[in-house]
Amino acid sequence: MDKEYSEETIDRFQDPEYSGEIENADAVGKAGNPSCGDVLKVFLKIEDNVIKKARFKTYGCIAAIASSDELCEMLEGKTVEEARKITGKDISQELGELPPVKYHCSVLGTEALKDALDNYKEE
Amino acid sequence: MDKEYSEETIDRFQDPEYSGEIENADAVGKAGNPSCGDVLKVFLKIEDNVIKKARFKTYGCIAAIASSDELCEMLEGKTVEEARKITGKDISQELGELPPVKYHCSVLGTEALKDALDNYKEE
Amino acid sequence: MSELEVYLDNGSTTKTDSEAFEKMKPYFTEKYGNPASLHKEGKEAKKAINKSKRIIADTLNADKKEIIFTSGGTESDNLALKGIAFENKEKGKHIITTKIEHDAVLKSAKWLEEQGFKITYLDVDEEGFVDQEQLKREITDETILVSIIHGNNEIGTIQSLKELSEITHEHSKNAYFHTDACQSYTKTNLDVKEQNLDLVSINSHKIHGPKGVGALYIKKGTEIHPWQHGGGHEKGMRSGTLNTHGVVGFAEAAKNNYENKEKNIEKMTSLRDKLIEEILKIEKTKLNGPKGSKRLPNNINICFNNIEGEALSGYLNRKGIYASTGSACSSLDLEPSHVLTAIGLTKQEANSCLRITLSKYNTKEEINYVLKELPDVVKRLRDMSPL
Amino acid sequence: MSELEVYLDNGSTTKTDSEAFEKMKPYFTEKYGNPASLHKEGKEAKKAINKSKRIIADTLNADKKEIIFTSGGTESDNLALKGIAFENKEKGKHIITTKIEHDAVLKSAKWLEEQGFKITYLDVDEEGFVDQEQLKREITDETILVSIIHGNNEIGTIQSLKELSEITHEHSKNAYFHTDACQSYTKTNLDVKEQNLDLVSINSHKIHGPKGVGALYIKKGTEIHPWQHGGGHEKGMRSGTLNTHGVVGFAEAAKNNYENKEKNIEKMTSLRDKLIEEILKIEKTKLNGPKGSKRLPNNINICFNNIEGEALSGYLNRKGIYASTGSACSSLDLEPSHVLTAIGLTKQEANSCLRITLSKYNTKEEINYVLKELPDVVKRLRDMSPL
Ligand SMILES: Cc1ncc(COP(=O)(O)O)c(C=O)c1O
Ligand SMILES: Cc1ncc(COP(=O)(O)O)c(C=O)c1O
Repeated sequence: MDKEYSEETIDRFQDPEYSGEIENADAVGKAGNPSCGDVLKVFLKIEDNVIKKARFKTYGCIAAIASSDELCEMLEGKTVEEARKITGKDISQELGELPPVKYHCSVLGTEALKDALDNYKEE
Repeated sequence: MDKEYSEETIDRFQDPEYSGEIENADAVGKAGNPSCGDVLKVFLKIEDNVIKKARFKTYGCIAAIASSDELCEMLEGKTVEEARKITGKDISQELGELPPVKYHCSVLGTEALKDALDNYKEE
Repeated sequence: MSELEVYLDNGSTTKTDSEAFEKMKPYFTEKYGNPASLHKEGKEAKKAINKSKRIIADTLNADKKEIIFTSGGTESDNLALKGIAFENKEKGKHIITTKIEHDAVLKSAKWLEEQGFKITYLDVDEEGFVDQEQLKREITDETILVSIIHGNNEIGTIQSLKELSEITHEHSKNAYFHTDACQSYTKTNLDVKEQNLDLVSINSHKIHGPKGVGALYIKKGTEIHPWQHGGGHEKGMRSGTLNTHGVVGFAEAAKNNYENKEKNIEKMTSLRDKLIEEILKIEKTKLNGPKGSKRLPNNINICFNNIEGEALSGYLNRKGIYASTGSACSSLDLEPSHVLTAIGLTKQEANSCLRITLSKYNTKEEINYVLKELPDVVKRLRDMSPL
Repeated sequence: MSELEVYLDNGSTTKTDSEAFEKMKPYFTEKYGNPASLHKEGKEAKKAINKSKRIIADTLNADKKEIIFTSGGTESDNLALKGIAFENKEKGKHIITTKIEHDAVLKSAKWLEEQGFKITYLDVDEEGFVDQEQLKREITDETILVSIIHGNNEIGTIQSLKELSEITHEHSKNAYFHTDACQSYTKTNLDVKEQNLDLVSINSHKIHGPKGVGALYIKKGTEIHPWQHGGGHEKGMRSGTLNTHGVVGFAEAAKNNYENKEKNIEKMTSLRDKLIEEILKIEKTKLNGPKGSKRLPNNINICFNNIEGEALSGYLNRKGIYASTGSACSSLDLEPSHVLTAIGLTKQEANSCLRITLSKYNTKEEINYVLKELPDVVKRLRDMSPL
């Protein structure tokens, strides 16, 4: 088995700063499926098209939790348009690169985000 | 590889007491072939049908040299008839059992002996 | 960082006994000869190998000549399966194994399937016991090998080897019976005569011996097709310069652990049962595998609803508690454990299990520490979960 | 007993360097985790494995990812031959090797022959050099592998790998080039890029590392059929719990011996040449293999007319001098060395050879002792001979 998490990944996993819910969130998105091992829910507070606050709830592995936390940090302060441009690769990079078999965990983050922003638009 | 010489075999090999020739031997016999790895020559001094002295010359491995020496020791004092009864098994036994792959070396001794005694008869 | 370090992954590998290590020492820089050599240096090594064989044979109630050394449990399993299959393919091409084997057996079986053998994978019940009726139904004279794991590495289930080998020998005139005993060796009863076993795989690093060495018991008269070819070591059955120091360490560990078997089993069982009892008090938890004497004395495997196993063991790791998980996320192929799904767990359940495996070195204090920390970690992860 | 003990069987196995042993120590009782585990204990082991890979890769001018660890030279050779054969059998079933391979390659080739592959065994000249013209004649696009030993274990001949691999790659679009470098590793130039090698087998116990560990270099992009199945270690190419302490010791020995390569070669070469020169002064003796830089710096192989090799080494043994022989009597199958007959020796000649293999630890004093004792022993055995 060949899997190596970066220190950044482990640190984020062990002390996630953004875990939690936002009551009355402006947008909520979800991705994943428990039988595949990961479910991610993202909560956003948006004012004037800018993400003021981002929080997550995640059922998943080390990479999933670290990716969720990284995503939330990246989101705060971004406009909705900027946020839409975040890719799995960006998240993985910020984490000091996820192991290839775990790359999909960062993609999951962008999927939950997309779901949230799509819901937001609809409002 | 599974080959274990007994201490008796090693001792005999390292300090053979009966190596040498007998000038004017009453009987001389030979067995083996250098390309098979062993050649054994046995020299006998026989008086009144009793083997008084036995010596050998051997080109061969540890088992061949030890068998030759053991054979000579066994021969001295035996009558020609008694000598004929010595088997490879007897020699191997006296040596504390040769490893199975080396058993043929003791048989070589009896062949050289037989050759010697056959020559002796002919005289 | 953490108060204590508690190693609870002994099903994966163990600390080498210091007695075993001491015995190994001279074979590195003093008695370093090749056991295959005729000179004094070689003889000394050979003697050590022979003595080690006798020790290992004794622990199995076998004969010295029935033991060959390998590089580990994986090689022993590979040799048993492929060696028996290739040796007996004229008699039949059917092999029976189970759905809860270690990958060393399972992947060997799959490979043999690619080579034209037919493999039957027996089902197990919800505690992991092999379906004996199915074995009776599937076995024929075409069957050349039945391979069943003794103590399961994930859920601890100990199979009734004697009954299984009896069924095997009664119902097929051509089938050999192999068991992978890497987890059970010195941790439960294992006796090749009483249990009528033809082949047994064991290894060193699971019983406090060094890594890189194992053994295969091959009952006298059983022919096996060599799988590693070369200089003809181990009577041609397994070529390769023997790992003298490894073998010596393995034998010493085997002796140690065999002689103290009852005491060790008692100690581990009591810690195991305390852990199981207390952990099951945490809500939404479930034990995998049986309770009592049919479970490996050192194995605990528990599902925690709504928690992913890798994350759980990751947080425990931070507390200095080293355990493992059958979660898909921790495996290379991203599939949850085939053993957990074989006993009927859903994928989600299988992804939320923690395996704790004890050794004779674990203490009550350590277990108390685990029991103090575990509920917090579980709570924290459940709070984080959206489910 | 004897004045001195002189170990001259380093081609068989070597003493572990004390530095290598020291490095191994912590991995038995402290850092004993499984490198495949995710927790801290496992990570530490994994780090050690990775570092070791980098060290070994550097000594071959290879990349870390191109190294996989095995249980020794025999396993590396088996994996190279069988792994390449099974992976490429759709492309062709022809393999070329030589008549002077170690049994690990030779017996693997014979086994593949039984499985339907066609094997060509190249001739060598009287010094043991492979017939390059024959290679050119025999190789086709059907050829999937050419396997040629680098430094011969019996007669010390060092092949021109670069030329041989060039011929291989030029004349077949499907052939990989493998070399068994167990004897030559750290004792002569070995560079996978310069010599254009696809697979290289090396092992630890021939270079003053521990026994039970080896490595196979597999050039990036080269697919290989796994031969030992299990948990998917080493990217699935070789399953089995990694022998962490063994690997660490191997790497340290490799580093040591690689860094001091020139110095060690110089020392061994000078002792070698002195031995050869003096022994050849004994009448009716003949050197097997080449002289000079195309001979392994530590190998001496000499025929003594009218003396059987096992007896010769047996008497030397008693003097505390440990060497080996290619004599039929010292082998299980009672056949004289296939290498000696391949270079044209008669059976009788092949039965009368002594192999002396030096290490960096041998001293001038030891060599003088050998040169003092050897003529007496030879005389004594010749006196005993009826030929
Ligand atoms: C049941 C079982 N069989 C086989 C093996 C493989 O043994 P090794 O790690 O020695 O290759 C293991 C351990 O990994 C095991 O638990
Ligand atoms: C050239 C060569 N190849 C392969 C081997 C086999 O290696 P091992 O003894 O590590 O199995 C040896 C040594 O025995 C050797 O000299």
